[in-house]
Amino acid sequence: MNSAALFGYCGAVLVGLGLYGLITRPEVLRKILAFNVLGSGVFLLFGVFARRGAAAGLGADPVPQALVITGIVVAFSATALVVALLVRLNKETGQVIITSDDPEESGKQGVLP
Amino acid sequence: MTITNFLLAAAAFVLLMVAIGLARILYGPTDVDRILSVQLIGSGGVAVLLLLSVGLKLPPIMDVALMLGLLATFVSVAFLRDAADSSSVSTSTTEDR
Amino acid sequence: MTLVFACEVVLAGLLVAIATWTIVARTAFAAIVVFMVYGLLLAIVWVALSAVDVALTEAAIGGGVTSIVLLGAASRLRGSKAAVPSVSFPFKITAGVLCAVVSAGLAAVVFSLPDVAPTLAPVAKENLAESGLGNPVAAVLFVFRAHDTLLEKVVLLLALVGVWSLASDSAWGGVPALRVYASPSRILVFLDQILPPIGIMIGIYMFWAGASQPGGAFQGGTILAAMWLLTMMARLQDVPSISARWLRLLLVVGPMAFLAVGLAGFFFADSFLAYPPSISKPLIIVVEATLTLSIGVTLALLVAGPPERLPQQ
Amino acid sequence: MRLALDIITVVLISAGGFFFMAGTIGLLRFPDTLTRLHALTKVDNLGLGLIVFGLLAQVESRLDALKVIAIWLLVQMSGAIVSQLIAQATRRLGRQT
Amino acid sequence: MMPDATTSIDATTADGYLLVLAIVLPVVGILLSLALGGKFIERITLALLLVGLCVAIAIFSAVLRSDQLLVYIVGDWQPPLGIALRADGISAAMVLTIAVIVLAIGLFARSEFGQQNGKTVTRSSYAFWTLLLGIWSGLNAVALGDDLFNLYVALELLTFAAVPLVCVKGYEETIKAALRYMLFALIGSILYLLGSALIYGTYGTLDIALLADRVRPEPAAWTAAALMTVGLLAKTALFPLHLWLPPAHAGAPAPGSAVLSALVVKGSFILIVRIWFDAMPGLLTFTAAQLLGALGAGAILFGSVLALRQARLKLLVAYSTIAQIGYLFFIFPLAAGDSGNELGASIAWTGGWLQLFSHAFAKTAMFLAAGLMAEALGHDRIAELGGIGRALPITVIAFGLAGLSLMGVPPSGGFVAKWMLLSATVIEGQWWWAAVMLIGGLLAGGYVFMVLGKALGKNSALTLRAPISRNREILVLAVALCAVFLGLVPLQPSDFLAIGRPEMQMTALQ
Repeated sequence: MNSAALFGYCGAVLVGLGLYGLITRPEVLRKILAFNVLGSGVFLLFGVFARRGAAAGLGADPVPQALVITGIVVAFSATALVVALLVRLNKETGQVIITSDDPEESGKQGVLP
Repeated sequence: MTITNFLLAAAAFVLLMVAIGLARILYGPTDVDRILSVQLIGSGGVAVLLLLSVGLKLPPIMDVALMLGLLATFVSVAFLRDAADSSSVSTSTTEDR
Repeated sequence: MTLVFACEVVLAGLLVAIATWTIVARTAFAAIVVFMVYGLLLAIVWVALSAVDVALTEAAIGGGVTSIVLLGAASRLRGSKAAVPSVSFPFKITAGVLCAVVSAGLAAVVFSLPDVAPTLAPVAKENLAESGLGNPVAAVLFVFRAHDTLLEKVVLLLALVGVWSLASDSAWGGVPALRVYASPSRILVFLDQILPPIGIMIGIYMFWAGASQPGGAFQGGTILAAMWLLTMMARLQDVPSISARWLRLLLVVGPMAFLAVGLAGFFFADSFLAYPPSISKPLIIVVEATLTLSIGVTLALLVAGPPERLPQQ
Repeated sequence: MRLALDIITVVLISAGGFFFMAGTIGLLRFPDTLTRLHALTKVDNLGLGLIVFGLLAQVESRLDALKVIAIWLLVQMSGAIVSQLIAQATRRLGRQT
Repeated sequence: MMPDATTSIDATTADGYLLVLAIVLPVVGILLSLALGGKFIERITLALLLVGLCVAIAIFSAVLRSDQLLVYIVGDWQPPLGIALRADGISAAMVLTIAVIVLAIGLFARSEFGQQNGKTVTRSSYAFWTLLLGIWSGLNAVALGDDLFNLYVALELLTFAAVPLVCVKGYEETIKAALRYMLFALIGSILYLLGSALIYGTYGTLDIALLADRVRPEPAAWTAAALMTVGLLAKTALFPLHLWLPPAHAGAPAPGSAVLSALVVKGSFILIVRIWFDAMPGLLTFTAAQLLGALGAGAILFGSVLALRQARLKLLVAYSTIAQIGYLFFIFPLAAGDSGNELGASIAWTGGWLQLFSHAFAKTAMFLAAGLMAEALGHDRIAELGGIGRALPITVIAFGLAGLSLMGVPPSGGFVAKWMLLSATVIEGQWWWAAVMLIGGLLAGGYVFMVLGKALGKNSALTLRAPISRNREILVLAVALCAVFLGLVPLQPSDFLAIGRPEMQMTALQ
């Protein structure tokens, strides 16, 4: 096993962990945290592909690196937007989760977002 | 053993120490305890990165160490603002100084 | 097993352990602190993957401003005593199995990757001279895939509009409710007097160095944002009202310069977002300089959140 | 000359590594937040300082040496101040509970 | 396999710059809106939309004239290093549809979000116009992009504009809906990104045209395609990932609902088609295609039945969107060409896209009509719509015309679309989809007539809360008529929609 493969498996595990948190954690804040873990796993996979693509005297393929930089910025924007929505929701309802109070829908929804 | 190998071994050792230390403080019991971990990764992480930078002869890694040190301070200050309820207020609820 | 690999094994183990911790931690606060450490640790991982540009970005954005945004939310939510429903055990098991399948699938793909990895590194290297830059990642961001970067700037600004749109009608155009120290201690004020000048220098250095070595507008801009936030938290500086004209100009100056240079490419370089070869480097530096400012202001405002009160006068 | 520098490096960095270990042991063994804070900041900063000086003997250019020192000063200073802030926060929390 | 940088033979075509303009125009508006603090944002948006309509028409006619792809190589950097924009027949038709509908919505929204003197900027009007520009820009970037990562950024652009639009009025319920929408969308886009990562790692490019040559049926490609598809399904709100849609689409203000239902969900649908038909042709197995079709069938039945059970008009329209999205997914089993029947495939291809376009117009008209009724009555309870047919006859007619398209009854674009999909099921012997479509049509008839029946009922006591300007009613009618006029296209595979797909074009010519 080389270092690229090691971090590749690491990324795969992080994706699973993040997904798990996103599904099972009812609090929105924890879901965002899990989303960030999931995102970092995806970025890590990009990083592994970059590392594997080391050539021409470059330590890693620059294209996936640039994609990750863009992706990190986008993920941050997403986090900021969700947080703003959550804080507003909390101000209106005092909730930290998304309750479903539509009698039609409650019961069918489980704890998914 | 060349000096490069020595530096890398030192980096691995410091990293291991940081890892063990992190395990202890992240356990708590209070949030202030946990913020120590940011301090730890601040000093330990900088040490690891500097060792790697010199060991691998990659000067740009020093910039990462610099960034790490700076950002660790930044997040600690922000965290301490929120650590104790009474110490922080939103601007919307206080008048100016 | 080489020493570097030993380092990496420790790192990878630590990373997974800390990620697990952020997911399972009991309180939101604990989870966020662990996440801060996670972000900073990731920066070291990126160094191990020879992606120093990404390491800088991850430390700055992933570990830095993202955790600040989350912290702000956690402290605002702390007062609420709303009940959190518990999740049934079978559901957790089902979810766990599903996620394990995803992880295993990905691991299998990683395992079966071809021995010779596809790469664009040689092509990027070949065209590096023509791009006018010395840092291949910056060349991808601002030259080869400039279209992505331009759109992503718009994404950042739209997210800010979205955040602002969550203000109440009465506070529209007012001051964001960044949480600040109620009574900053003398030592904090001292820190916040000396750190920002240093930080701003580092930020400018990051952007300047970015043309030829790792660094660039994102990393520099984030440092500027962090320093600005620090002074606002210690109340050395007031949080500005979102309708302040200087603020709005700073927000758009970078994207506007980028877009203007891009459109000028139609006439002077035969293509949108192409730079005339003779002046490509200075042009990119100007674009990056303005972008550094705009990114700094945008990130800080995203952290500060929607306006919550009207300006004093 | 080279050998002398290498020996200095090895000695200083080994000492630095030792202090990191001491810091970690302190974290594991000390009973409360303040003492742990003490263990961490004092010991880790010493460790980092020793490592930095050890590395100075190895850096390639004068500019890099300057950078290493600058990083060390930055981490040292902000670390000291942040640990003060942490101590303040701990006291405040102590009063509350 | 080492990717070869010289495989790409693309070059910017004569009118390629139009593609850049289509994406950049709204961006200019967004920047101006921030720089000016929202002053004149309404006028700026409408002016840009008019210019944008001209650009869209120019793109459409350029593709029609040349009978070929429009290509623009951004910055003159060839893929795989650089990014290309491409417009085939579908993209061109999509860009035109987007321009027309967004312009109509912009005109409609003037009375709700207008600025009196161009200078007073309330929160909601500022947010509405800026976000509308964002959606427009994102949609164009999705329709014209040809690089999987560039498309990711475009998708996020679309999401970040669409989510706040749901709660632009600031009501508690809508914030909840927006948050749920955002979480679904985030999972969706991160899974999509994960898929693109695998693709890059395996094939060394993200350019769709280049991928078509490189992708081989192997586990990495299947995993990537599965992840991307699931992610995009969550964004498209295909059953059973539709939970976020009804509250979000019903909660938004009427112009917002219209753009979300008519266009935004289609953005991610287009990407699913691009992945399976353009980037990975031949990878879609019979089982996978049947599965997607089955989900579509589930959406049709589930969405229609729930629409019938709604008490509120906007929720009914939102559930009908879930059902109508279902029809789009019949493209996969019917047009994938796995059955070996090329005629059936090209008929289904045209039918599927016509369904997309006619639903876009019909749904815009329906949501706007529902908005007018709600504005006039102060509520949108279906049971109390009595008398509205007399008070707002044009609006109710528009609603009814749009309903024809949803039911698939002539004369309407929806009829042609569904007829062609039905013919394809017959030609290809996949009769089970035909059964679902017939039931779906009956159910759609049920909910449309339920509304019309109430609306045309008598109620002498009806008092309108607010007067509705005739111009807005006519605008809604005009949009509904667009859906009807789409019914005039010939009942045969369209050459235009096959531009950029030689295999289908050949069949169409026979």
